[in-house]
Amino acid sequence: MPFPRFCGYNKSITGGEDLSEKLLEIRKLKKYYPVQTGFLSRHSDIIKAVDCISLDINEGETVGLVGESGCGKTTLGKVIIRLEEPAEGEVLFKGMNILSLKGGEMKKYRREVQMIFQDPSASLDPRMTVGNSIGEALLIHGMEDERKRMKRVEELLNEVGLEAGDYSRYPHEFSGGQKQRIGIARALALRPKLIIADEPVSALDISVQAQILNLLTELKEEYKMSYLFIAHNMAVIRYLCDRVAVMKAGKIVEEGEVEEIFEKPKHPYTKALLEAAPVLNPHVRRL
Amino acid sequence: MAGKKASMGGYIARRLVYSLLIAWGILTITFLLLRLGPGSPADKYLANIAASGRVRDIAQVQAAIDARYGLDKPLYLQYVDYISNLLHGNLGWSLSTSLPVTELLSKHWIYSFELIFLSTVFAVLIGVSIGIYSAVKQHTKADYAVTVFSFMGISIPNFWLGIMLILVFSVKLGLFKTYYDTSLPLFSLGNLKAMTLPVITLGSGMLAGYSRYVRSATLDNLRKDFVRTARAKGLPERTVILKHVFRNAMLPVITIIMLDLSGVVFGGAYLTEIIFGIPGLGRISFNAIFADDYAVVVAVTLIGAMVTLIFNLLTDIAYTFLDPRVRYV
Amino acid sequence: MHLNRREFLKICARAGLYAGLGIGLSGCLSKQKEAPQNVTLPSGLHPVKGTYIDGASAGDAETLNWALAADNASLNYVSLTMDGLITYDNNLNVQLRWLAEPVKVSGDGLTYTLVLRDDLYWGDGKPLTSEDFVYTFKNLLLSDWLPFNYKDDYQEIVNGKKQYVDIVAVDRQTYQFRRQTVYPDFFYRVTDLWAYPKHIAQKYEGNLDAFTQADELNNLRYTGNLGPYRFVEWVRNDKFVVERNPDYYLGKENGAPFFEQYIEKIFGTPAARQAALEAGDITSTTLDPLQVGKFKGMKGIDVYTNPTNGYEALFWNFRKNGWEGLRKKEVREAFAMSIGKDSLIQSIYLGFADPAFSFIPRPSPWFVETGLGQFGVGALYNKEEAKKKLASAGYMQKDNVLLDAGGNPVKLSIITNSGNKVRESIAFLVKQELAGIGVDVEIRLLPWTTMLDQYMKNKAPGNKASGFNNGAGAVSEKPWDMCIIGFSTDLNAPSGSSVVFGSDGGLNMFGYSNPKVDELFKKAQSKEALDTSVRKGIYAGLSTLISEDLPADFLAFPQSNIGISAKVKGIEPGISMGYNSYLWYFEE
Amino acid sequence: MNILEVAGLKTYFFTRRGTVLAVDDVSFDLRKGEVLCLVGESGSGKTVSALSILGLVDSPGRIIGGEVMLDGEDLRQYTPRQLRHIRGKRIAMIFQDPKESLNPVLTIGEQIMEPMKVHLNLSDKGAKEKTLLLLERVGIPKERLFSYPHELSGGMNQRVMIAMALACDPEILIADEPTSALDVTTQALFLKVLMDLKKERGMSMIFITHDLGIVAEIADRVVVLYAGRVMEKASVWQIFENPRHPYTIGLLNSLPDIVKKKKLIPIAGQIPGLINPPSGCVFHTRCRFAQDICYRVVPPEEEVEDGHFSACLFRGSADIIKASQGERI
Amino acid sequence: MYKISRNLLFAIVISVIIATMALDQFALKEKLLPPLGYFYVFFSVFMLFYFVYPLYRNQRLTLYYWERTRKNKLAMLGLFFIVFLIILAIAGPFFTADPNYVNFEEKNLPPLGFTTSQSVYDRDTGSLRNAEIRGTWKHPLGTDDKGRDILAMIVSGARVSLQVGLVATFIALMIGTVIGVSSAYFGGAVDNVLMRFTDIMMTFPFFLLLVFIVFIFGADLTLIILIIGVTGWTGAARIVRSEALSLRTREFVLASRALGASDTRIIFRHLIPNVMGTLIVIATLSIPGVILAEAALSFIGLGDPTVASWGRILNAGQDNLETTWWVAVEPGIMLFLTVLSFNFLGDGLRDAFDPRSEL
Repeated sequence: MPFPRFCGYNKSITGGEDLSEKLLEIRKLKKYYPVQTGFLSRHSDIIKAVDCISLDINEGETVGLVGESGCGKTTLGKVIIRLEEPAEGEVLFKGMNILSLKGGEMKKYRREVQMIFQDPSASLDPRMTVGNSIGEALLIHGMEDERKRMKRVEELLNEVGLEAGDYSRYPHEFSGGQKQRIGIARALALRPKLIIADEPVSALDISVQAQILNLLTELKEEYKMSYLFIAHNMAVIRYLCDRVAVMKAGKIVEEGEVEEIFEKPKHPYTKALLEAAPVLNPHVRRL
Repeated sequence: MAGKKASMGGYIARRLVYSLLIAWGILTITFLLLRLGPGSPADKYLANIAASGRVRDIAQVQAAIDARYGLDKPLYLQYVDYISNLLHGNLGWSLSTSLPVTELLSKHWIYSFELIFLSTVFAVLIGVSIGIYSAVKQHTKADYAVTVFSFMGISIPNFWLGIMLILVFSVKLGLFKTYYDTSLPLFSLGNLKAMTLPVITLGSGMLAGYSRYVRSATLDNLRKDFVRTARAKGLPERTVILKHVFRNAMLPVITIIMLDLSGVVFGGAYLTEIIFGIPGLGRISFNAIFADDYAVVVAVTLIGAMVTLIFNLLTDIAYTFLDPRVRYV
Repeated sequence: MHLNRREFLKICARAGLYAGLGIGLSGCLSKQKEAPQNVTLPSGLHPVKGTYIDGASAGDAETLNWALAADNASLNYVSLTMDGLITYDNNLNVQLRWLAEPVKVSGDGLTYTLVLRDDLYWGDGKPLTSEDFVYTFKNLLLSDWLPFNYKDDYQEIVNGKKQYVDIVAVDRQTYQFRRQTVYPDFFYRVTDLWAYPKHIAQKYEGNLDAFTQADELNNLRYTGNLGPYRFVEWVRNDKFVVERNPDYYLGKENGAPFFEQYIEKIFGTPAARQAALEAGDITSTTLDPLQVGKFKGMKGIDVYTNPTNGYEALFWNFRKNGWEGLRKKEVREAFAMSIGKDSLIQSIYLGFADPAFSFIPRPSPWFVETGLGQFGVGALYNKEEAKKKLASAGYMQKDNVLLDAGGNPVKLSIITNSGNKVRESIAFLVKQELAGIGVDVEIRLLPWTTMLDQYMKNKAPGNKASGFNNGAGAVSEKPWDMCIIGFSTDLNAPSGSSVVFGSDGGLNMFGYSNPKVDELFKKAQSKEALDTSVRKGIYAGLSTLISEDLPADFLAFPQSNIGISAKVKGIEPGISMGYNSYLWYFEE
Repeated sequence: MNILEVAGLKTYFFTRRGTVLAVDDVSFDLRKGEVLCLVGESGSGKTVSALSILGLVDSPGRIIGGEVMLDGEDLRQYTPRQLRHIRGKRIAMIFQDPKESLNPVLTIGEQIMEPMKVHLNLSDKGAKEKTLLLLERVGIPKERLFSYPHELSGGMNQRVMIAMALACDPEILIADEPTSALDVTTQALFLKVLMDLKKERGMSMIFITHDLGIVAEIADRVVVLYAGRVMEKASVWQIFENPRHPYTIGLLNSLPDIVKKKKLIPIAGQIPGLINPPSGCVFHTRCRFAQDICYRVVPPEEEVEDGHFSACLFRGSADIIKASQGERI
Repeated sequence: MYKISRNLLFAIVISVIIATMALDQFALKEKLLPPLGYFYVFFSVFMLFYFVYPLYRNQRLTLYYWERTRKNKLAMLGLFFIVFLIILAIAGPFFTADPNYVNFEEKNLPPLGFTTSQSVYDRDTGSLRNAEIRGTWKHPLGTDDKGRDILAMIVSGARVSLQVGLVATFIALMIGTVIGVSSAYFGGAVDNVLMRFTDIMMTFPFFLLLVFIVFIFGADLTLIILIIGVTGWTGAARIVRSEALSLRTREFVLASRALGASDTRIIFRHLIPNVMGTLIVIATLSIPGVILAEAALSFIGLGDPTVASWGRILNAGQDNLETTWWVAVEPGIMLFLTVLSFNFLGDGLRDAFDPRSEL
């Protein structure tokens, strides 16, 4: 394959000097999973879920991470939020390596980076009221006064388009789209700087997808956040993102401004992805 | 393909190693149980001597007998002895029956085996069929009848059921002998007839349980997409149920049946043997307990555990053939 | 399903309390009749037919190697294949079996001569000789290596030293025991033992392990023509099967026994046993009192009610951790006076028992009726009188509550083994009766082992091992006041009960001590007691003394009920009902 | 020309909580050789409609009204046995999740051969030959015949499903969201295989999807479903260029496009529950143009132009036409 | 805030109980309560704090599951009987006679509406005297061979059965939960050791082990309960472990971790409440097993002889099934109905808590 394999931060690929402030810098990150194949041959196979990835996210920017299932995009998200520990590499948040954070510092970091999950039904504790689920973040981070907490949670509920009265209801009383709104409210509770959104709309119905996409866009302006938006749907990426990184088998094969990538994809895999995506126009039929 | 075989072999090997580990744990626990018992082998003779009320100096006799049985050695040496004896097939001497424990058990296991085997066959055959039937006919009267019947079967204390069966069928109606006649050859017609009531006693609870498991497993599988596929293919309903649903439903049921073996079946067989006077391992160990014959009790416990272990192992291995998905685990 | 550890009350083993054909070692009167085979067969033929199945209770035998056996079932099994030297009929008259003539006791009471029949032989055809008996005694039973239970029976104290009596073979059929001290009951000791074939037993001599595990001794294939049946199989916890012995020495003329097979079948529960009898699956079994009415009304089943040699009694704890009141005779009397024996027998035994006042039961030749303190019956069943006696001992009543000297209410505990329903009931009845004199009783039902280990066994301070009687200063681990327990008495030689009532008796767990009682027991085993009438006087004195001193409140001599298929003929009911069972037969 | 006609179909689910009106008065027809797409969100009744055609609705669901005419014969009047001969033979169906839709304990070869043996009475050998041909045609190496579903990727399994569906050369293929569990690139390859086969064999096809992109790609005609009812029926061109129902317009407006970035105008609110669906027009709760009348009157399907039906009372209103054209940037 | 105060309050209450117990054991002459009594108090307090109170606090959820359970008629039937049984066990003794009161005058009375004939042997004539006995209102269910009122015994037996069932199950579940949760949460070597140990325990035939241990240590109700609890946790441990394992990777737990929740918080606020449904189901379905185990133990003569449990009455009655049948039949029926009720209820709860049927 003629395309260069690269590891490390290669500015020539992203093109142009980047002057805006960097919020998150990922450097040569690796995460391997051992696979047990036989009884005696332990750890003989390794899945390279994240294989030497470097990526930046600037303040106020939405970076899309696109790739097919199993390419390691979710793992990358989890490593950033430290739900998984990487094998190698660095993750710098505002210049601080988060992989070495402990205790109080770690807790601080947790306030800054949050995650929205794919499956709105699975991401809420079915035995907890919506209010408690959202308020949990506040409680963990020191807001112990229940009345204050309730007020803040009600504000959040309003912001994501739900009602204050939903506070004491349980997840099973909501539809998928509403649950995703609750998930977003929970992520927002601590006013984070960066949200990792892991396929937040792919489990939703079309008519609701757009609601959530628009909500995310609005909230981004309001909270002045950055997004790392993980998705497999190219159209959604194009709609939401400023920059996009294309992942395949644990590696980033191409990265750049959205328009550039969509108009002039360089890597064959990116091209394949774009070509395979159906177009909303019966005139452009390929079959 | 070669890789698959190797991984399957590896899986079985891993199960084997686990089983050995568990077996070792079982041995250790039984050893401790044996030592927990207040009785040493000496106690039997001592009791006899003390009972005469004439000998005062028991301590001396005790010491002599302890020495003969190696009980004066440190615990770890006794443990080593115990394990090495077991490896030589020596389970000790049964004081209450005057036989080597190995010989005693080798004479009597067959009765328990027959009871458990027949009950299991009875329970599985009927339980599985009514379980499937009731699942297929979900929400019908037949289904409710099976459900209520199953619950009753699970809930009826089998020792009580046994007594009632004897009272009604043997004493009042005279259909069966009131006791199990060991002189009939095993599995002969007369013997099978004598087994009827015990098998019903032990089997009814199992049957009811299995029918519940099978029903819910069948229902689970009936909802699966592949059943819809099978129907969409135009297969006859019989084929859909028997070929597609049944095989998948039986996989979890087999595990449950095996798990039952240690909990339900051994306990139930124990009581059933006592009630019907079947001289199987349960009855033997029951009598041994009251005769302070701990070697037998521990040996039966050990065998029960080992049989369960082996059956679990066999189930695991059988799984690798029945369920192709397991081979990669 | 009795929890009794059978071997404990092995004193019972000396006089059978058996189910079914109480074949056995029933004790007897010393008067030996030179009884011919008093076979009074009805006219006509008794073809050999059928299988006799006796339903037995939960406990199976432990061994057929009889020297090691301590339980009734084992001895019962063995006795089906070996008769023994003598047996006793229902009047406790001696019936000769292996003996050719009655035992000759020398005039000084020191030499016992036994002459064996000459037509007895072992399984391999070798004759049974006096040498076998001498060998069995000297090299096995009385040896150092074998823990034979009855060793002490053959010991005597000569010049302060314990030694075994001497056994000598006189000729092929004759052997002698030679003592140096007189022991009138010795007759019963020498006549109730079997022998091992010397040529087989020799192989295992000196090695307990080998002897215990010897296949030839653990099965009964050596019994030859020595008994009515031959061993077929023994399925543990299920059945013991023997078949008709065609060579049986007593069957030469009439072809006895008349059953093709005899089976002892073990049942898990009494219910199953009785159901089997009702259904006709077995030939005989013992019946609970409650069942008797039903079976008596049943066609095809005969119920026999026989006396036994056991008694149930309420023992007091005389030791330091028992209530001190019970050490006072008035209190014991008061208690005994308030427990009505008639109502106890009516409601618990449903009439199938005799009231007991002493340890010697009615069938015993040494039983006397006159002179006994009959507490709990008639005039001596009187709670008001009892209260007066208590008051005289310093225990006053207040609001129907008995107070001790310190003014505290008297609360006593009564223990018995759980699982024995009769004793359980007795405990409740005693509680009910004692409540009538203001005593609050707490019943503790204990598993047999717990009861023995923690309540019965005692040890003196500083003593390491605990035993059933460790002397006057010893106490049990846990305190108790009263205890319901049963013992049986050797009908022929009640002096054996000194182990219970003698101050240093090995089974005197209760701490009872009365020099007069000790003395009488000693007397019963002395030279002067050789004279039967003297001995009778001694036992009468002992009975009276015990019934008055109340080492225990004797409650009842239970009777046993046996249901037998009406097809079985030739039965002579009585205390040793099975003594002639080889002559029983089926009649259609 | 219509090979299949569905008229006034009503399929309700009678659950404990109430009756779910999963499909309520749905009509459409399928012409020979065309691809008809049923489009809708979850709960719109598209899958239930398809299952109703083959009579595969499981309890507690029941078809309570309407006709399903296959070549002029009403399948609803068929006995189960007759219906079985239609399934897999004349009408085949493939499902959403290939892994779930294949029986995990049977080899794929066995599963493909099953319908042939049932409907065509082929021998083992004949079935195997035909299976190998089919496998080759859908692009699966023939040594995979003895593989189990879990040993194949999702795309491969979906091809197995096609092979199975085509085993008896059916006239109609119903594909229920066959690509939604697949990755984009796999989806593209799969659709290619599917469309090639369709053309090759001249099958008619009902394709169920929620992805309007796929609709644009493969459909000849489109039925838009919402909450168990038909909203709009038209050719694919009409739907994309001249939608005449607010729901269709809303859907198109809420989809981001891969070709260029556009503003999204979502449909407000949530999909209604089907136990008590909104009165009148089911869409009125979320419709921007809803008037009072929409709350009361169930709009009839009416033809707005040639072959273009819309179930909106205001299908011709200027607002709607403007919305459909003007707001789409 | 309330969480801390609740734990604190619980700790205080428990300390008071423990202090009272210590005082009772070592200082007081008259014992206030037997050891099992303290156990029972502890159990009730625990249930009040960590079961009843949360149920009350989360009324909406409670109501939701109640509605789901209520649809199952058999479960409601079972619940009805269990409530009846609990009322019987608590209030019954105030209305019935003393179960230990013996009256040999009234022994072997048949239940109301039945007659039976009994005979007593007359030693003098050697024959039997027969008498017809009729059931009386005083003893509607008859009496046993000691004249004890069977109704009273059944009522006190209900108490025993419930005690055994609830407390032993409670112990087993506590152990099972601790082992299951720690095994799932700590993983690795801890998991391996704990699960192998569970495997070993699981292979032992439960009843044989029970009989053996009870025989060795003596038949005391407290001990029997403890033994059943200490040996009966394996199933719960396995189920809890597998539930906890699947919960651990569920997104809401990840979300909580991403928020910085501590391990304890995740275990106590997410894992355990979510396992709770399963636990309640396991509990309801284990209780009948435990009750039966105790009954079987009593039946073969290894039960606590001082306690009138149903198994013991049954054991006492089984020898005379044909004459005084009611002694064995009545507790047998109670046992059967109780076990049936718990099974009905457990099954209903399982359906109600089944996540598959949740929307």
